[in-house]
Amino acid sequence: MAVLTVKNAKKSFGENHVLNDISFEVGKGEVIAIIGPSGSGKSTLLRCCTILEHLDGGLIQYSGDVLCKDGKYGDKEQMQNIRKKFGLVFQNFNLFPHFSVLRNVTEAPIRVAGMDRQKAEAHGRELLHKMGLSEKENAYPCELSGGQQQRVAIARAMALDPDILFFDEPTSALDPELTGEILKVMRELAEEHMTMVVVTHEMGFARDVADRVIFMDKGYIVEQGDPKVVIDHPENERTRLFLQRFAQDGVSSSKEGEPA
Amino acid sequence: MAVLTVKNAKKSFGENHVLNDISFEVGKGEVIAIIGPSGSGKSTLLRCCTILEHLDGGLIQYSGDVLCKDGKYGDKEQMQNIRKKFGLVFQNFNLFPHFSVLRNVTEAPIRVAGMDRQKAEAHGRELLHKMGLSEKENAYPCELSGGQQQRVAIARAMALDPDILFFDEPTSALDPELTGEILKVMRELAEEHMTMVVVTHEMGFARDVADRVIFMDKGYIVEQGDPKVVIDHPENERTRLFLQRFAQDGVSSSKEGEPA
Amino acid sequence: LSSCGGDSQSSQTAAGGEKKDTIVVGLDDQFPPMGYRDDDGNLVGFDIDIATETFERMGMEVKLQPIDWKVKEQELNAETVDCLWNGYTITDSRKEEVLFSDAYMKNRQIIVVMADSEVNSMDDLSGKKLALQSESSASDALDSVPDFKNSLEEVLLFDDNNKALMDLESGGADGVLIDEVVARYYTKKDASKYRILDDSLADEEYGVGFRKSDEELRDKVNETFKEMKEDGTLAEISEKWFGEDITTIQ
Amino acid sequence: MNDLLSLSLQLLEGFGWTLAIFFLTLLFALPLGMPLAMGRMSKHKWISKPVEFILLVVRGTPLMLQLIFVYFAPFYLFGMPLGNYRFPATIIAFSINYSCYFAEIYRGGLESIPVGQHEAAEVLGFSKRQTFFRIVLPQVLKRIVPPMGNEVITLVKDTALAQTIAIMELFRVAQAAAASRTSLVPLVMAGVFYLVASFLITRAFNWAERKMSYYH
Amino acid sequence: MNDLLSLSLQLLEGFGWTLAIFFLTLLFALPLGMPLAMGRMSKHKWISKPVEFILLVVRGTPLMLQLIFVYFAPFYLFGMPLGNYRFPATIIAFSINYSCYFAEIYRGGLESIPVGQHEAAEVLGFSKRQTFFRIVLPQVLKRIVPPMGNEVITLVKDTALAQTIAIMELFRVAQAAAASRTSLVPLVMAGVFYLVASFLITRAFNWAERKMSYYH
Ligand SMILES: Nc1ncnc2c1ncn2[C@@H]1O[C@H](COP(=O)(O)OP(=O)(O)OP(=O)(O)O)[C@@H](O)[C@H]1O
Ligand SMILES: Nc1ncnc2c1ncn2[C@@H]1O[C@H](COP(=O)(O)OP(=O)(O)OP(=O)(O)O)[C@@H](O)[C@H]1O
Ligand SMILES: [Mg+2]
Ligand SMILES: [Mg+2]
Repeated sequence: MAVLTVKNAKKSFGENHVLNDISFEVGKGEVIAIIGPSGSGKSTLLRCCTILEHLDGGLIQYSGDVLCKDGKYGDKEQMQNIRKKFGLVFQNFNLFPHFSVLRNVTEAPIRVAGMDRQKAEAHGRELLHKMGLSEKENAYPCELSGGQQQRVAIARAMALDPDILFFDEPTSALDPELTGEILKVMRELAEEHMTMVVVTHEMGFARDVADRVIFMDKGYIVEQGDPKVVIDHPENERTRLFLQRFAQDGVSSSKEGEPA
Repeated sequence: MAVLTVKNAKKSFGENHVLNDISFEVGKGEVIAIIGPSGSGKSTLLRCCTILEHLDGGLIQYSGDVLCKDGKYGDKEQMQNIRKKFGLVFQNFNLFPHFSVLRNVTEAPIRVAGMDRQKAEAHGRELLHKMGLSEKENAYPCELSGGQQQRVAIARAMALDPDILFFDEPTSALDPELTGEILKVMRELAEEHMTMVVVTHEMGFARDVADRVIFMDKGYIVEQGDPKVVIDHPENERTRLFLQRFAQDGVSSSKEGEPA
Repeated sequence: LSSCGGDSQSSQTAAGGEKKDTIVVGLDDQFPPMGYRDDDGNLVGFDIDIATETFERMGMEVKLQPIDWKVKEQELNAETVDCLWNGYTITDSRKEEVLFSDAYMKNRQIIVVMADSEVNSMDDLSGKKLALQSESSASDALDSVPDFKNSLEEVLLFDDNNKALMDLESGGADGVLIDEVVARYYTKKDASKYRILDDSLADEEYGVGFRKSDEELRDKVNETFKEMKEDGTLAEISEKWFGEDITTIQ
Repeated sequence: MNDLLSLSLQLLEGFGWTLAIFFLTLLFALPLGMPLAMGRMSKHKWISKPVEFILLVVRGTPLMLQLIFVYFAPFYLFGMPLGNYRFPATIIAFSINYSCYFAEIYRGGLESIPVGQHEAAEVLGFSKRQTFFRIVLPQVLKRIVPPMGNEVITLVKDTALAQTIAIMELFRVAQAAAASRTSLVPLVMAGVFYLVASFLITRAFNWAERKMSYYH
Repeated sequence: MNDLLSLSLQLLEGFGWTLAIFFLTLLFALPLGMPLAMGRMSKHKWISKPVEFILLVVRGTPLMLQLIFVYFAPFYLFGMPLGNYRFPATIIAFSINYSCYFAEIYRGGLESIPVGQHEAAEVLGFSKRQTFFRIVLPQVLKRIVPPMGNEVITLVKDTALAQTIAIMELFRVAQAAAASRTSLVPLVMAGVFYLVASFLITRAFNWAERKMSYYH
């Protein structure tokens, strides 16, 4: 069964139709990259999937549990139950600045999932170790580099053992040298068959790691499929135009086109 | 005669020797890319050249006019004269938020160079037109995208007709899609033989546009020369290690190495 | 206003409610020598001695309650104090709000000037500045002589007589209009520094203020006054504070 | 000399009342400011508008008037006997007044917490209550330390207004002493008390600021 | 009715003095706060420490005491006769007091301007003076609008303290009227005057805030 099913999702802000009939599924262990120009609705889609925004219409379902149907949401308890199934890594991390790294990771398991403190800390330390942050557990977020902060954010999201992880532009706030570091972590997660949906501008990452690429424009899914196909040989005119721009800053070292 | 000469430049912050014996020259119309790991002193070097920091020792000279010699600086007036010869584009732009775009560009020519307002505005409009910002002259910086802000910053720096322009990581604060846009502007400047010194992480740009690449590490110039040579076939071990990391995020689509 | 304090006197005292025969005396503790604090902070003064003696004779326990003089009538009517007793001048406008006892003392509003002042009479003050304590009977007295008031360049209202006299000494004011008894207290220390004009404003009388509804209490106080006059207690207390008997109870 | 000692003791006693007003006002106004701040920020106009009006009136009129009003209103409006209401009235008036000032400071603090903090907590499943007490409030506290310091110092000096309804606080005692001695010395001494109190408060707030600066 | 009219006229006259104190204090304290703020921020200890001490004393003692001190000190300390010094003394005391409060607000504003703004101006060749007046100050103004609003409202109400040295401002007039009428009505009317003034000031500051919000 699909971990996440989105069907005919619709969302407007006033007159602005941000999502128009979006449908896709994410299978267990799949890595999906969502690409598309600025303003195309990628972040809004992620925010709807993580209940930060409410859909106007359509269906969202996690492993068979309905979150919303035709824009109608379940009660608080149902929503709270579904929240345990996903994790979200924000673009600017949104770590809790007043908590140590370890406490950032353990607070939700202890307070929300009611986990025993000792167990939560053991699990938290394990996650931090995996992220290469063992020595930083007592540091505060402001003492960490951007890349380290992001790894804490990933550990925090993973601490509730979600079935699926969402990332919103995980590398765009980072110094280019750190980008490699964070992409390595995500590659490792992919190798462990973590289910992930990643909004990204890193074509290299999308091509190398994602199982499927979804290209969005103006609230529609314009094209989706195998990343090698979509990125290197896009069918759609809009996709082609978008990907051309990336050529400029050296994704494929090609110099053929000028930007539109 | 060289536009900029730096000889045996030295700078420490307390015990921290940030610049150790840096020497290089920039000829008229040359484009220099400075690359190197974080903390290697690139920004500090730029700040010393633009009199935001004072050297402890060594020489800086603009078109023959000495700015400092053995760490001794000229008087206020001399320094003010030399300031007219260079422009600096800050990493985070530092536009004046309370001035319109046009006023950001014309304020210094009018107040500092004593230019006639009408002439300054005509010149400012011309620069904005060149940057593709004609329609934005009455907008305020906060109403612009990152890329547009940066182009205003470039126009502001150019408004005093400097002999040389410094850039500190011009693209690292930008959305990747905008990076292409700004690199295009810089390519155009290069084609017009603007002398430029650019601290950058964009290897693609360094390789394609720069006439010379300087690789810094720990306050020393480790390697410098033709970009194709330095970037694709670095001689120095440290340079090699540094450039390997970039391979990961798709600069050359190669996957050979793991980061150190 | 009369709903609570209607019929009998002391039994209705809200402030001292626990005990039937406690009476709360409202006073200003910055009004020497009638009521003020001695160097140890104890409440002392002529009025305080008389009030204590009077109510003791009536078999009541006295509670002294310093209040802010600008809200004294409100305190009285709100039954937080049972009487106002602190050089409280009987005036027509106050009579509308307050029930007064017999006048127990005469007072004059006099004018104090510096010893070396060229001012010798009220007329000399025309075009000059006169200082006084705000919300006091001095200001009522001044209002009663509009011609004099209008001849002044400025009337300076201070929180207390102390600052008014300081203002006089430092040259800010040319004269201070002040209760005679108070002036005596203040000028006692440096008698040579000040001079008192021969002219004085209308004579006035001090009385004790009660709520309109407390006639019985007022009458009893009047009786006690007579008693104390007869047995010489009033004279004794007056001599202690003023060196002579200046009380006016017949 | 002996006189100065006795004067100091009297002032100290007055200072006791000053401190009592000070601490009780903080005790009530500090928490009370929070619901007012939230009411002011409410999306519902029928909550935010009345609260805005209350804040305007309380912050726009002198505390002295509010003291007179709070003290006498129960009697003059409802005929209730005041009994020993003097001190409670002082605390009520001060608490209302200061909670309105604190409310505006809290609002500034609450509005400066990035919405991302709320969202991060929401996605992790924290309840509204947990989000407020564990995530938002600690960060607000850190940000409001400087303006609170100013307000609290003002409170120390404002306690002098309690004399309006005949509380024998420091300044009243000093004024009475000044009147009977015809001297400004008691007032200057009171000034020293206020200064010391303000200084200690400044110190305490600096300490709090430092203590909370382990993160930013 | 006629009485109410005459009372209103008296209050209005008092309000004139209140406004005079208010505006003159702003006139002097607003600019005076700036050098104090800069002194406080100076790198030289022998400047910053004394200024810090002045700020502590002025902000740590009641304005009423400062009024008494400023008014009487020339005579009692130097034997100078006071003459018509009453109103000037009021303005001096208020200006000193408020400039210290404003200084701390300015300091907050100055410290919040990113160093990059100074650097950008420096690289472009602006003089220190130009940088301050053209680049920094306009941005500081925008940031200090909210705290200044609070302080200015406090000033309106603090003008009542001028009665300490016998200035016939609004509250003194109201109190005198209340005493001679044995009624609280004049005080309540004064409250309305303050409220209206506070309301107008709030409006003015909101307007300023909106006017400066063309950028952020
Ligand atoms: N809370 C909101 N209220 C109103 N409009 C919104 C809101 N959030 C997003 N939008 C609008 O929705 C559209 C899609 O925005 P969204 O952030 O989803 O785009 P995106 O694809 O993530 O872009 P980017 O690549 O720049 O992050 C934009 O036009 C945006 O202005
Ligand atoms: N004002 C300062 N005071 C003290 N140390 C400083 C200061 N500015 C820079 N440094 C130190 O100087 C060293 C070089 O910093 P610099 O910013 O020049 O590096 P960089 O090469 O520009 O790095 P990045 O790529 O991260 O921008 C660092 O160790 C930094 O901590
Ligand atoms: Mg987005
Ligand atoms: Mg740098």
